[in-house]
Amino acid sequence: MGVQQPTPTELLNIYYYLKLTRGLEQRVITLYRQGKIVGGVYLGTGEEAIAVGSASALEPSDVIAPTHRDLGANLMKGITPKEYMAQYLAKQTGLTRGRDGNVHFGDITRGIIGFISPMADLLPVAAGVALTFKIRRERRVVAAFFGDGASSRGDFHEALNLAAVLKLPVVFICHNNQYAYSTPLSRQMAIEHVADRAKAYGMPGISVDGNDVLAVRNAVALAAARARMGEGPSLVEGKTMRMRGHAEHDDASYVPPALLEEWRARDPIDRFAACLRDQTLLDDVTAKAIDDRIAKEIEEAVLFAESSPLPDTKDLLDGVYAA
Amino acid sequence: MGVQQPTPTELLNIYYYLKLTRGLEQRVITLYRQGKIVGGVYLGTGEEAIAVGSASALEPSDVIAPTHRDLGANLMKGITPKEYMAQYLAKQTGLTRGRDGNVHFGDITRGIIGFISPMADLLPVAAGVALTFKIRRERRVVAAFFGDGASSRGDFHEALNLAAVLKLPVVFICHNNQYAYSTPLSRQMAIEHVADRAKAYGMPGISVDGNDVLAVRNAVALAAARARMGEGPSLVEGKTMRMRGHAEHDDASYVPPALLEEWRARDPIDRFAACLRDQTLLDDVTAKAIDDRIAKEIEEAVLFAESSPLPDTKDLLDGVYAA
Amino acid sequence: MEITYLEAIRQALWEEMDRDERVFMLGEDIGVYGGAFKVTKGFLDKFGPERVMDTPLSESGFVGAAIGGALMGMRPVVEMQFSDFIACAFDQIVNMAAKHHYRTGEPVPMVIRAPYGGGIHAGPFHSQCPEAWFFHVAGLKLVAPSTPADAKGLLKAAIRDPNPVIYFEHKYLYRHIKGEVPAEDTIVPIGQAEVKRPGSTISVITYGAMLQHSLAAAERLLTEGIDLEVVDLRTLQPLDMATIASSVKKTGRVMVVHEAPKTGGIGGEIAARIAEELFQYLDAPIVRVAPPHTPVPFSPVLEEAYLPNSDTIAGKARALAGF
Amino acid sequence: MEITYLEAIRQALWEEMDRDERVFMLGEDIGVYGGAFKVTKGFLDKFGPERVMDTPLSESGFVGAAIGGALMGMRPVVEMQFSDFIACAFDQIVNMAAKHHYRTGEPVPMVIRAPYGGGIHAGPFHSQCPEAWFFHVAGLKLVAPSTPADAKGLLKAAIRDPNPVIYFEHKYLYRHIKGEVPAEDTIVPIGQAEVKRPGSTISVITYGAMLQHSLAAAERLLTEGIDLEVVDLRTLQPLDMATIASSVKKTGRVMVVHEAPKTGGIGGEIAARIAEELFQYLDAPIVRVAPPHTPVPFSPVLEEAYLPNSDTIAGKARALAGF
Ligand SMILES: Cc1ncc(C[n+]2csc(CCOP(=O)(O)OP(=O)(O)O)c2C)c(N)n1
Ligand SMILES: Cc1ncc(C[n+]2csc(CCOP(=O)(O)OP(=O)(O)O)c2C)c(N)n1
Ligand SMILES: [Mg+2]
Ligand SMILES: [Mg+2]
Repeated sequence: MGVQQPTPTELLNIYYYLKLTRGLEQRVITLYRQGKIVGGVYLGTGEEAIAVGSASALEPSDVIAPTHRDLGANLMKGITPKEYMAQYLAKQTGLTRGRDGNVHFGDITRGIIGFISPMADLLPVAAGVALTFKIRRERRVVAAFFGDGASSRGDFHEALNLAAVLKLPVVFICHNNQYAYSTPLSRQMAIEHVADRAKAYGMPGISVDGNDVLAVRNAVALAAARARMGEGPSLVEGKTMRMRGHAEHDDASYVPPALLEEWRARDPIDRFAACLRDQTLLDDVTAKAIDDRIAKEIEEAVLFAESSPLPDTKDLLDGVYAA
Repeated sequence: MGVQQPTPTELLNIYYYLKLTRGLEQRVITLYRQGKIVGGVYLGTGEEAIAVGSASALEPSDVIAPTHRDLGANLMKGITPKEYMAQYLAKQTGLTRGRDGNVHFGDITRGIIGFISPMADLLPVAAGVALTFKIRRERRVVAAFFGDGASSRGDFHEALNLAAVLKLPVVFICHNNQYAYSTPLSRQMAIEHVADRAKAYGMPGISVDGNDVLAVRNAVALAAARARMGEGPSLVEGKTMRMRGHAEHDDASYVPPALLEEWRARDPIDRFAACLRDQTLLDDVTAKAIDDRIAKEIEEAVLFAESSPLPDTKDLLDGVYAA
Repeated sequence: MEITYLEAIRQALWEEMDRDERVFMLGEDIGVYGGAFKVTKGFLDKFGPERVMDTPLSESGFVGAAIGGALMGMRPVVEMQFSDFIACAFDQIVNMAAKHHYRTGEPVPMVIRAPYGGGIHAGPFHSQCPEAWFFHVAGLKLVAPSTPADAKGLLKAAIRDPNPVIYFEHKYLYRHIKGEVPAEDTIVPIGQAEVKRPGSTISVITYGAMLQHSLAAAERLLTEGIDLEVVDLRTLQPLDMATIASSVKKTGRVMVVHEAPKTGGIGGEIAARIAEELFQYLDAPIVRVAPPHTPVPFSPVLEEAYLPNSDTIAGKARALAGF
Repeated sequence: MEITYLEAIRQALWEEMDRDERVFMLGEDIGVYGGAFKVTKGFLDKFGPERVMDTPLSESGFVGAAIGGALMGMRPVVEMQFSDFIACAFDQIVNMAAKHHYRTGEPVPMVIRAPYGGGIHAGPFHSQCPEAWFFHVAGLKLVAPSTPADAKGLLKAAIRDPNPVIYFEHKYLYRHIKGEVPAEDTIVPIGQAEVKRPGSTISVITYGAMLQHSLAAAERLLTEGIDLEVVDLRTLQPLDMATIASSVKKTGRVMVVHEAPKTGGIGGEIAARIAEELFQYLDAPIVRVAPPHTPVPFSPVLEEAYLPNSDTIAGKARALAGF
């Protein structure tokens, strides 16, 4: 199975989403420090290549089950910066209308299963979405994300096993960012590669450089093609590093600074930019145009969010049940 | 690590327990048909070599976490035929005093974690027992049994991962008896060997002929020695076949008769008897003496159980909480 | 024609599967074997393996998968082999399924069939009544029919409902009661209690297997001049307070009867609501009849003492009538 | 000296770890990081990695492991990072831990620390009050302290108790309240409520964060001639009905206040028991003040409307006093 290489337009699109993700998250940090954010802030800084690379390998009709580090994938599936900002400000215009917070949002009509807190809970759900595709003979795929820590949970196991036995079209994608909150990988599992967990299920497992957006894209595209052809699920592990605290309240002092330095040098966006420049697909002018566009979108988003109404308490009881 | 080969006495002891297990279970079948059993009957017929072979590889201070197919291991840890029969008759003298049924019994003072229904629940508990040994620097090991079906549960995954990360002295032992109730292995997992699941945890996984009691003993002894030396857990898979229904109400008509025939020819007790006879450790006289002893023990057990009192309803509320 | 409670469930499933191809079933041993209680016998042949799906032994996994199916517009019906094992899927039910619509506005139309209850000598792990765990969780609907007609009509309603519905089907009733069932495609709406026996002395509010015992108690008390009104809740969530209230206003005396342990059972909520909303209509204390705060004992003699029956109900009713 | 509620918990843990080497701790990020709320900060240095154990992200696994430790005579203390994730360990708690002593007579001395409750703008997955789920389960004890002194004394009691105890520690109270704590090794016995404020008009029965709101309401009502008696349950299971009863007999009016949703909450049981056992002492309907049947909303404006506070409590008390 060959994978189509991205066109220049697609490459620039990937670049745009990488930068938009980083930019939005940077802006959220500022808002957080200004005390404008409600609740915690969970960022994918340094891990954008996994979210964006994976999402860029999907078809529009495919579905994602993101984690809290996958803003990039959400954006590519159509979540707007405005919705995202309004969500972080707990406004009525946020994706959960103030009922849930931060990265806990989704929209199944746009192909996004809304993320919830309990780690790995979305993986069986993703399997069920894929099961539906299989039953309906739709050639659609689910990309289901999870962290290294989440891979210790029973639901990870049950989901991957179920998907493998039923040959469901899922690509399970791991952000192996070396930590689960303060817990390093070595306290999470006694193996080196999360991809090796695939062996327990009889599905392919592949480890890629998670800071290389095209490597991620390629691996996910291959796995998705396989899934689409009815050959079942795969596990793709992107090796990366959580570059900030678990959430913004956490200074991550438990992470050796040298480790962060090492990974900072491998920043996925810098690397991809350099690669685009090498291929002369990006120059200062284009880069600036993209940056300007993003800056504008972000400021519009903040403005939108800040000027949006709060939820109305008269709706307090609404929507618990579907009618 | 070498494993000590069993002495002739030990071999005959193994033979005795294999036969005692089979004999007791056969008797329970009769009692069940006579309508004397309360509730369902879960048997290890044809799988005795895994229970007995494993338990024979342990030290007296080791602990087991059995499944519903491990009567042999329970007996070797000191459960008496009388207690077992009284348990099946839901009598006050049963191991749970009529509060729980059939194979749901245990006694931690004899090194047995009481089995409960939800499959794989005992595996994390076994890890915790092993953790205690580790904390206390006791050179003891836990043998934790489970079925092929149970290996699909999240608790299996969480237990094995935890044990591997903390390097706990556990030997995880799988009865791969090809079925989980009516569900064949191929609908349970997309791999051939349950032992391959060990790869996900970074622990050794080994598959043995589960109907060869000495092969099981050897594999478990090696794994136990490893665990005892602080090198962490292992997974040992015994390939076997469930020779009866899931429980006695189930005629297992979903199992191809040829498969049963094939496995009947590999009966673990017949094979072991032949091997003992080959080694001239067993002859007709010894065999008859053992059979007679077992027959007597079983009849005494039935008598004991039948003449035992029922639980007293005045105790209905007792024992929910420890004082 | 009178049919059993089990047959009524079977018919509802069959007709809904036939009527709506979005309906499909997931669970352990529901295919070839037809389910532990044979509710789905014959379904595999009729509807094929993609709509009658045997899963690996993983409750959390297949409940999660059902949620995924529901999000994609399917109508999954999950079978728990025993409702006791719903504990293994608890997180998916209370955190994922229950809260999804509230957070996202997306419906989660799915049914979890939970064979529950005691009286079958099955002990602490195959007899539980877990409805109260879910009663406290916003976003779930709970039904618990007591007659074949309600079993059929409520299962149809549950399958057509856009919310996650837990359908508590009582194992004891499966083959113990028979009744007429309307020939046509009749729905019993979720949320409507039914007065199963009008009376004037005491309102007995009950559901599940306790309905029959309450009706039997009513028969016995008639000669004593005590005329029980028996209200069958049928739906537990949402509670039909209107029907309860009109009965209480009529009788002024209330007994709540259920099979789940009294402490923390649904009876507490019912009594509390009556004590708050209908205080002025009460002529006597609100009495609850329910088992004590212990696990369900295995031994028949203990279980009989544990479960309410027409004797205990009649006894309490006598005392209450004389208050 | 006044200390915070959090510091009181920390002290209790520290002193018990120091006093009894069987006490050890398991959980996510409790070691180097000192726990998500920093309750166990400094413990790793003092007690070492075998008594302060970071686990993989697997609640069912480490709760199961704690059960294993308890069976071997250890005194494990498990930290849930947020009580919401206790749902992931539900089966181990209700099926394994709770029923073990009843079945086998073997004690299971363990504590699950469950940081719970809202008011911190943390949304549906980090604010839940899950105590009612466990209240219905025989074999568990539940405590929920409201002051630093009770927090310390009850945690010591819980650790020394031979049963599984869920210790609900309120996240909002951690740093929001301070109080004196007895210097000596003082135990607050499990099972004893305390009248935190004597009064004559209405018995307010409450626990957790609602104690402070109830006391504040009492202060405000004093000038209106309404004199609330505030009963702090402290232990939820077993309920101290004696203390409740003597208060109800004194006032004849009852309000139950809790933060968990009203439907199916513990308040139902309390109201029901009063309605059954103390009917003749009641001068007015039993009122419950508790949140509505919805998830905990994220947005502060919604959450404020959702949670009871001194306003809502005072308002309801006024109406009740005037009944
Ligand atoms: C079941 C469960 N337990 C605990 C938590 C608290 N928690 C939130 S994120 C996290 C670490 C997750 O690690 P990983 O899966 O590696 O994802 P990462 O945050 O590193 O991207 C923990 C422990 C949770 N959300 N769910
Ligand atoms: C969590 C859970 N789900 C379902 C069941 C019902 N059940 C009892 S045994 C069994 C099959 C177990 O298969 P396996 O683990 O292979 O053991 P075997 O019976 O084959 O020895 C099932 C589904 C259960 N006991 N626990
Ligand atoms: Mg991580
Ligand atoms: Mg099996």
